[in-house]
Order: sequence, then structure tokens, then C-alpha cells
Amino acid sequence: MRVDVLLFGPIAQRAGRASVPVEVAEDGATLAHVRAELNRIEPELARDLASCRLAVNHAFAGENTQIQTGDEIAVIGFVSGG
Amino acid sequence: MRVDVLLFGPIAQRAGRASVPVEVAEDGATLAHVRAELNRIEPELARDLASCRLAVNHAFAGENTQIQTGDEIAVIGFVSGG
Amino acid sequence: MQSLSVSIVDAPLAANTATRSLAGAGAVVVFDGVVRSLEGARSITGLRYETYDPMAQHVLTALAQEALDKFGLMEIHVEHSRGLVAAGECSFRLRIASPHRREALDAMDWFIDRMKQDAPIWKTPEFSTDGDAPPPANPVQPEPEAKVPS
Amino acid sequence: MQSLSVSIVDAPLAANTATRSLAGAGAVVVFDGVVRSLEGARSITGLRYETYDPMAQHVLTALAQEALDKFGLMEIHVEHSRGLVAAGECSFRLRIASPHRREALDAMDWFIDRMKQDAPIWKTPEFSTDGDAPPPANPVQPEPEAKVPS
Repeated sequence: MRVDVLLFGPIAQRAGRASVPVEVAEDGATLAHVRAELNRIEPELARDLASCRLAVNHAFAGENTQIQTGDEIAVIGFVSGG
Repeated sequence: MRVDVLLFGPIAQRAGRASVPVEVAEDGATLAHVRAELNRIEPELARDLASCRLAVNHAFAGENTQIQTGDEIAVIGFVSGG
Repeated sequence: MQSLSVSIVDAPLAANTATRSLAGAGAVVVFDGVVRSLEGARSITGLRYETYDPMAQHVLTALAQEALDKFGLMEIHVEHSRGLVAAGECSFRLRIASPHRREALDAMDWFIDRMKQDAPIWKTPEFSTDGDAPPPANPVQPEPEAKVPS
Repeated sequence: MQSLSVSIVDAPLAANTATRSLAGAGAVVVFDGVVRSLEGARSITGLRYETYDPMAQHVLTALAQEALDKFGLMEIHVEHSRGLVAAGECSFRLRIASPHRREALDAMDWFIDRMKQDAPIWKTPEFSTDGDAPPPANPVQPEPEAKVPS
């Protein structure tokens, strides 16, 4: 299945886009698979991505989180609110 | 010389007055002498007075502070601002 | 560039109408101390504040100046009530502006502690007495309050 | 009785017009984060805030609820800007009411720390460029500012 991974802030600026389409297995795909695909598609971001957290459906999620069709996945790099 | 020692808050309520006239020597009188006279004049306040600070001319002052004619002396008990 | 003021004013403090802070302030913190309607287990109508005015002004100004210097603040403004302040009204306001958050919050803590130790201000609760006033229009109104402002 | 709100709003936050707090609050503290006009050594016209809105709302609401419970607060109200906020304008406001001072100040510190770690909000400085705007009317005006709000 295809998931569009959302990018924000400096990561989005460096990637030059606000989302990256990623293909993962329909069954049993986890956030770790999404991260591996992201690193493959955007190798020049790999170093930055290593320190980013991932969020699924608006909450931070661990690497073992199972991904389902329609999940909203986002890369949350170093934030700077306030 | 005579100095009027100002009282406030609970101490004034207990004394039933807002100032106590105190006689001390014209020369060489210190805050310690003022305190001793206060204790003599208001013996029922002596226990409370022991934990009070004294102020001279709107600043806290030590017991050795020399007193001059016209000084404004006040007993500052437990305060409760805010 | 620093700004300091200390005001001791009759009765409750009006709502905060602070104007814009000095250029360069990254944090502006306003603390309002509000009179609570219970003193221990007893309901109070308010607190009556007695101030030894020239000394209170002197002590608060000295503390404000010390806070400006010690914490590198840009602004410190102090207001304190004298006289009766009804429950729910503001009796003390401290406004601090500083380059960053840390200094403002630390200074606020420090100033309030020192004020409570040294400023010659006293408060006396005014207790509600039966028949003194009509009962509240809406007696269902919950009132989970405890003591006086801290 | 507790009160909680989180608002992410376009552009700068208007001046604080908070209404009266819940009965029983003894301390009401309002923190304003203001955009500073220097970013490092460079003058900026403002900060542009990007928010990942549904998640920012979710994270800030969860933190606000945690603060209410953890510190026994009565009120917590959070406002954060999205979009451009000019130097000198407010981009973040936190209003906390609690029975006593200690909880309000501790909760303020805790909330801001956690927000800065977890809320998906990013800021980008907008630098002044020569010729972009006329020079200030009064060039003598000192500007001792440093970085962005903290």
C-alpha cells in the first residue's frame, strides 16, 4: 500500500516537498518499514531522519507500530514552538 | 527623648493602639533600649515582640542602631502581604 | 533599558491593562494574587489589607530593583492593594518582562517569597456573618476554594 | 471544576483580555512569549510559525490535561500563533489559575518545557533585508535584544 509521509519545517525545506509517497507491504508493515523506505527514497535526509520521531494519526508512535491503510504518518523533526 | 513606636497588624490589635510612646536617653540610645522599654510598657506583648523586627525610618535595623530625635521607629511583626 | 514601578493602591486592583513591553523582551509574565473565599473552613467576604505605606513602598522598590539586577530583567511592575479586597478580586499583581522565560519565572518566585517575608503588609479576614447579607442568588454555585492567596 | 482550552490562531495573539477566573483560584499567571527582534546577531522582522495543526492541537491538549491533573490546576488556557508574527508581537500565551502560587508557576515551567519538546510547531526567522523597508523613524532607539522567545 502507499502512504504519504508528511514533512514539516526544516526537513520539508531540505526535501523540497511537504510529503513523500512511500510503498510498504499491505499486511504487517510497521513504522520501521516506513522509515527504511524514507531513508532509501531521500538518502540525503537520512542523517536528519535518524533524529526525527514519527507520528501516526497525530500521536508519536514507536517503530513497531503497525501501519494501516489511511493512517496519517508524519516526520516530526526538532520542533521550535513557543 | 520620647519616640513614638508604631504598631501594625495583629500586634497593634493586641496592644489596642497603633503607637506606644517610649522614653529613651537623649544620647547613645539604641534600638535595643527602645525594645527594652516597649517590653516594660507592654509586658503582655513581650513574647510577641521577641519575634518582631524593628524598623527605623522605613528600613529594618539592627539592635545596635543609634536612635536620633525624629526617627520613625516601627515594630514589624509577622507580615502577610500578597 | 529597564523599567520599574511600585504602586500601593486603595482596594482591589483593576484588570490588567498593561501596555506593550520594552523592545527585546521575549517573555512577559503577569502574576495575579486573588483573594480566596475560604479562610480555613470559614467563608470570608474578603481580606482587609493594612500597609505601613512609606516602608512598604521602600521595601517593594528595593526588592524590585534587586530583582532587576539579579535576574537581568527588563521590567518589573508591582501593585498591591490596601484596604478591603473582596473574595475573587485581585490584591497583588506582579508583571515581569525579561529576554527569556527562565529569568522571568525565577524572578517572580524570588520576588514573591521576599515580599512575603519583608513587605510590611498585613491582612485580616472579614468573615461572613449570618444575616449580614442576603444569601447568594444561586445557592447551587460550587465553591471549592480554600485559604488566602499564596 | 476545571477549565481547559487550546487555540492555534493565525498571526499574532491579541492583548490578553482574559475574563475573571474560576472561583477559588488564588493565583492567576499569564505568560506571553514575544518575538524578539534579533536572531543571533541578525535583525529579524518576525518569525513565521508552521504548525502541524491536528497534531499540535492534540499534543497541546494532552499536555494541558496532564498539567491540570498533575498540578491540581483550576484553569489552563493555551494560545499559539501560526503564520507570521512580527518582532514585538506575542506568539504564545499560557494562562494558568490554581489555588496557590506554587502550582501555577511549576505548571507553567513544566508545560512550556514539554511544549518545546513535543508540540509539532516550527519557526523560521524572516530576516530584514536592506531596502526592504524604510529605516526606523528614530535610529537612536537602542535594541538590546537577542534571540527568539524562550
